[in-house]
Amino acid sequence: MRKYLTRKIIIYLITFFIAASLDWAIPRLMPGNPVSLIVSRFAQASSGSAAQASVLTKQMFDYFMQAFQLNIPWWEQYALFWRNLLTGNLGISMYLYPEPVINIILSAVPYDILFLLPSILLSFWVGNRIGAWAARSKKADNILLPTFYILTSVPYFWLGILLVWIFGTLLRVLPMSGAFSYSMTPSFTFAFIFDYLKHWILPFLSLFIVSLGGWAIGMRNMIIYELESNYSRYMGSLGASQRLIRKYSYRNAILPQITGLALQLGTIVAGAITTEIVFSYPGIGYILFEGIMNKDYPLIQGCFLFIIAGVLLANFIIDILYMFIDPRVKIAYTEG
Amino acid sequence: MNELIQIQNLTKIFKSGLVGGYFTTAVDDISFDIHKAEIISLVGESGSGKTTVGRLILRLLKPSLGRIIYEGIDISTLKGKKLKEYYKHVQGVFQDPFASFNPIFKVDRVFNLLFDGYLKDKANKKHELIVESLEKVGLNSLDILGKYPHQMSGGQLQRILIARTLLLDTKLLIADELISMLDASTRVDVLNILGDLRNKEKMSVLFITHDLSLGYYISDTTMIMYRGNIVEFGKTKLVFDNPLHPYTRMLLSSVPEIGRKWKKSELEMKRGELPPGGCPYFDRCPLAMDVCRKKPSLKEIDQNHKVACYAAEGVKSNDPISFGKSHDS
Amino acid sequence: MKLSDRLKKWDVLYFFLTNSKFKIGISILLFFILLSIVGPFFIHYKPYEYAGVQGSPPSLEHPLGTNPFGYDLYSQLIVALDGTWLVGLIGGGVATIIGLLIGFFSGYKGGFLDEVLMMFTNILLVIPTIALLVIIASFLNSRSVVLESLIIGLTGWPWVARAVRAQTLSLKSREFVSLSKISGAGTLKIIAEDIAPNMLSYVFMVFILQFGGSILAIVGLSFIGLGPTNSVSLGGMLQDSVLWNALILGYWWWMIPPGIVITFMVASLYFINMAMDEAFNPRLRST
Amino acid sequence: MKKIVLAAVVALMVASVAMALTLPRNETLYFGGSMWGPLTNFNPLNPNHGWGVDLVYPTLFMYNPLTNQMIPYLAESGTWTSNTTYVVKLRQNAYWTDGQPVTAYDVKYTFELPFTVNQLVAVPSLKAVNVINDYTVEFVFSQPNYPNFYGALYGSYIVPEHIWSKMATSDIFSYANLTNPVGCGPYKFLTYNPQEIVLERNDNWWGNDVFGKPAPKYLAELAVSSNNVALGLLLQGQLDISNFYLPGIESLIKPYDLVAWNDKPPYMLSSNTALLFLNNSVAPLNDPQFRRALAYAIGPTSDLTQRVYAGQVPNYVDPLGFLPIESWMQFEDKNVVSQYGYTYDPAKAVQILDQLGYKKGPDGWRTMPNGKPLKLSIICPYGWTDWMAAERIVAEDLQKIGLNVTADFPDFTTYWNNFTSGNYTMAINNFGSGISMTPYTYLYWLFGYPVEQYMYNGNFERYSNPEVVNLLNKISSIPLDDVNALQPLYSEIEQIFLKNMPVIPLWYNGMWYLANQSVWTNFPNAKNPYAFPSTWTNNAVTTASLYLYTGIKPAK
Repeated sequence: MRKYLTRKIIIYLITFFIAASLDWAIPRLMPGNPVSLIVSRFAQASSGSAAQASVLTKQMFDYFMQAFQLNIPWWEQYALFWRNLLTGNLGISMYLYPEPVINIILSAVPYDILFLLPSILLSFWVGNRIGAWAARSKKADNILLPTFYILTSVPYFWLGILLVWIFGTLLRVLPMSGAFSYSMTPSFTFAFIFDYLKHWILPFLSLFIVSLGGWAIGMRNMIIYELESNYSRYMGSLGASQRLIRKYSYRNAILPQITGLALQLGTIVAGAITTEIVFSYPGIGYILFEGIMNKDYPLIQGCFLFIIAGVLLANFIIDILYMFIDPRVKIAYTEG
Repeated sequence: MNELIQIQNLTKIFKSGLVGGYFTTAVDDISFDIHKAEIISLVGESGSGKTTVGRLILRLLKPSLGRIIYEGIDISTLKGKKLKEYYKHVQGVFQDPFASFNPIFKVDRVFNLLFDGYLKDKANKKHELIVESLEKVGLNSLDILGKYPHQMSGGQLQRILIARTLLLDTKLLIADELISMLDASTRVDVLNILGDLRNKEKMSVLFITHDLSLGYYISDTTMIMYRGNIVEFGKTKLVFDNPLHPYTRMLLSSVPEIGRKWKKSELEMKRGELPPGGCPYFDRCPLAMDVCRKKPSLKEIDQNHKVACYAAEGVKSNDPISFGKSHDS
Repeated sequence: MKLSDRLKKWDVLYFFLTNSKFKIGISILLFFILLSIVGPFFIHYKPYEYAGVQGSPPSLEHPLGTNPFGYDLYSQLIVALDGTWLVGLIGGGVATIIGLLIGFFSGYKGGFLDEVLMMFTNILLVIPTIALLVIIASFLNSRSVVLESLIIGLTGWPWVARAVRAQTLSLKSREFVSLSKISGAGTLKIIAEDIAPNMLSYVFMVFILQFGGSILAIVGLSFIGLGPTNSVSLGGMLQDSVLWNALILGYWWWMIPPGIVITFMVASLYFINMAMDEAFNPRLRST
Repeated sequence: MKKIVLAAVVALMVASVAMALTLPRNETLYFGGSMWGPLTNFNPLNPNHGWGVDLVYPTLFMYNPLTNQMIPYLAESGTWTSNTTYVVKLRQNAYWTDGQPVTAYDVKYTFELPFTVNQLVAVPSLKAVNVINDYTVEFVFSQPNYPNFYGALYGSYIVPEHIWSKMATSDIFSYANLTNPVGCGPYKFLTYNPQEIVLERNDNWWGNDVFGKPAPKYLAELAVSSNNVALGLLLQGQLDISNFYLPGIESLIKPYDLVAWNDKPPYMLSSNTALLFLNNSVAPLNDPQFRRALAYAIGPTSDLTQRVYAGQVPNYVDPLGFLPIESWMQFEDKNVVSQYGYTYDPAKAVQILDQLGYKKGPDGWRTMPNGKPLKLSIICPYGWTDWMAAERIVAEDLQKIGLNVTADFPDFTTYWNNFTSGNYTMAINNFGSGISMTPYTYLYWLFGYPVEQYMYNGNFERYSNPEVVNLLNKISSIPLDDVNALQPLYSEIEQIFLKNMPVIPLWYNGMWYLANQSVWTNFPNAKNPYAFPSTWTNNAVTTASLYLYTGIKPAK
């Protein structure tokens, strides 16, 4: 068991190492110098006070080359990257200069945790429940399955915009954007929480509805496979009740679903970019989008790193959990 | 010479993993013979390596060390026609009848394969032969042919697989957990079919099971495996009447009812560290002695009764090693 | 043998023809295929040609209306449809082929190679597609549909590889394969009858899913401004309409049709996939 | 599940140190249009600063583009005491919020910061800043560059020396300044979160007697990046002033009773000019005659704005691209324009091209006179929908005269790389053509920079003409109000411009502005032009936006 753990940790560390190195390399593969962009942005911003000589622009250029540590050889940059990373330093944002990337990401994370996590987990939970129901009720299956398939086919943001239009613009029952009212500042008061929840509903729904279908379909198929499986037949032959068999097949079917959940966490963050843009929701997806739009490489890099680390961590936790939940894994690794 | 097949120093090591890869010895240097018209039970808990032995004999796995001799030839050298000839005589029925059928084909395919491969000359009598063999295992061909596997019960499927072996000149049948997936009522029927095969067709059967009572019911010889090693081997009656190995004794004192799981306490009673190269049962054995740190070999105690245990051999040591807590099976 | 084979084929075909999910799915799909074949005959404008009227609702002259720039939306939709097929074919095709090769190889060979390939797969799985697109965008003056599809394919295969690998592993150790072996069947026969058919249907289904997934992927990328830049696409139409406040300004005909087309196109593929799943896995069929 | 959510909510609440605050709707002015991401610094010396620094850190003067006036702000007066010396007298009742008076030392400190720290005040010819007494400061030049200096007077925020000088100079530029910034403006920095910045009125402001008290107690700038959200908020009255570009809005102004600058087209004031940059360093765009042919094919009047902006902006553009504001237009020489200008005349364009020998090849497109194929492309950043539509129309115009022109839409980075490195044939841009006190800023941006490998600041078309640079230098050394001395110089540049057409003006971009009257009324508009309708914190134009906040009134 300890061997299994060590092995897993080593594999995950290698994966992280390579992924993070790629992440580091990506902006450096781009043609042109990112600093020229920020210099030109600053030059434009200050053009109101009339023209500057290009000598001054060069000073600015040097200043930023130094500020972003781009004036040293690449291997030193790479070493520095790892040293900084290990101390939680992801560099400084270009677009939001001089804010450290880690601060920008950390200020967005609570919104992601509060918005994405409930959406993902609730859609997972409800989707699996409904899927299990569809698996045992022919009637429900015939209506639900096509519905789910249509739901998974809807582009996230299109649905989001329709929802905003219907509930926000036409009916005016729910707010259209933001994580809370603009008249509020985050505080631990009942009024704020209520306000927060009101703003949460539409983004939540647009993500929830679309991902619900996928989970339900997966669960439905898994359960049917499980119900037809040998041990179910065996249990049946031993006279176990249908309910008990269903309970067991649900338990078995949920395992691959959990793997799917862990694997999907990363894609969901990326997928939530569109939802967060539609609702101006200040999460990581939104930050990443701003980073992409403004070619803020340190910020993009930081967001990716965050996503990479998150996905790997989720997978690792699932792997470890598996070891305890699923005896098959245990046997596979103790027996070879 | 009535040995059908000889297993000599058979060892199978699985390895896995890229990083921190490790080896697992599934079968550890075992030797035994299977005689003609003999049903031999291979009993062990899951993970004991018993299925691996079956798959090795069927040449679905290659041994890491040791040999399997059939008609004087090491089967690992068989290829092409020779291998086909071997399968004509050595056949298997697997644990999971549902998985044994390719779901996209009708059940007829298992017979068709044989007629394509071995029985081309009997193609004209194909249908009668199939019907006949199905009848031998108590099936009505009308209920069977032209159907998909998923339309059948496990008992039916398993019997089809046995019927299939009857079409060939099968001398050895590897029956891996043959009845573990069957419902209780069918079990005895299938077991009886095996008995009939031995008696009428002079077929030998390697009956792999985790269920001691089934072994007792059917077999001539019983072989107990534990962690890849044979710990006791002998005529069934001898083994059951006079179990020599502490593991066998533990099994017998807790013969499970059908379908009942072994209790955790029975399986996982750990009483110390397993010494490398020592007796595989060391950590659970109430009789463990210092000498057990070296692995005992299989020794004949009575005629037709072998055991791998110093205590059973009568080797006296000092007091049994105390693990601080007395074992109570 | 031949007879049973034919029966089997007939059986699956029969199943398809009577399966309502398949019928619905294939009808929708055929409708869109027909639309992209026949549709161009009724195009009177280039996608970005000024059609004379700005922001007019659907009419006989402009079946899907025009947008505020005066572009005929029907023309845009039909042209975009072609691009969408291309995205599905290339994106889905590339992902399936690479995934199939890596997954099969990894699962079949096992051991060290398996570990290396799977680690590689996992690394690609955690690097978002957007990263690659951002790099490529910075190298090129424009992004074509083909290029975007290739990128989607090149980043989409890890899912396929994992699935195919699992399938290969399970097929390889399936007892019916062992049974065929001890029945004297040759390796070729086993691959042809036991592995391939059980895998092909699966691979085809994976392809269909990737086809749909690629379409959704490019729509999502378009929305965040990383879509194809040199041709009209369904996602691009949606992005334009969103940027131009189409719904609030009342141009529903600009925003709704592309979304519906995407949804039903992808859904029809899923329906077909579902029907295939039932056809090839008789257990899923309703009895 | 619920427990997890609850726990997470609690965690967030506990973690957030911000106090509970609810802005009263009838005392808060909500607006948006210049902030798209979260606030990261409130440092007035960093050009990347958040919105609202102008309201916390006043400038010496304000500039009102509507009246073309410099208005004393922190300064009481400013006079040239000699050709090279400018003396500013400060208001003696101005105080920082920590109680310290605003003095000449603060001005000296701000203006003497090195360029890397404070680009906003960089005036190359400034020799010294001398403190005469606590409230008098003197600027000494070798030779004043008037446009630059005036720009700095109304564009540079004065920071308190007694606080900022405690920092090492090298740390100043990257200072975030987000905790209790000490300013001396009408508003105080109150709070911020990822969605907005909030300022609170300084009720004891020294300027209340001078400028009047601003009406809203709170100003909240919203960070909204999608304009459909902005439009929704505006229509529902959750946003009072929008400086977003909201396409298609013309149809909603009347039904929703919104205030735009004009109540009929063009609805918006003009704010800058979008131009077609022709790369003067590549053939055939290095040929002035060829460039003039293009100008005739595009024309100063076309249906471009109608098709793209549908009445939001004027349907013509000045042939020189001068903004229709007094400070610029006073220098446009009508004779020069009528003599050397151009009109929309595709036939004339065709005639010029035929004369020059750009004959049509077998594929219908014109070739180079030597028979080589001629391919041109226009670029603008992908996703800038209105620009993309405009670019397609320009491409169509040029295709009509037989030129093989494609409309390309690279990503912004690629666009910017190509644009600044000269790796393009034609491109649309407007970055330096904004409103100012003098057309000099516009012309300097277009022609003032010597051609180098990379052009970051201007002259992106790479037009080399020492004569123009010489003229611009002369203009910069003449006081802005000396029209008689300036006019001949401007006429000369205008003549060179029109004869050569290094760039072609395309359309006026609007000063996007819409207001919802449900909470606040009396918004400025063409009939009541008391303030420039901008909430953008752009040093050039918005320092006079103070009048916007003092001029609006609560609806009830």
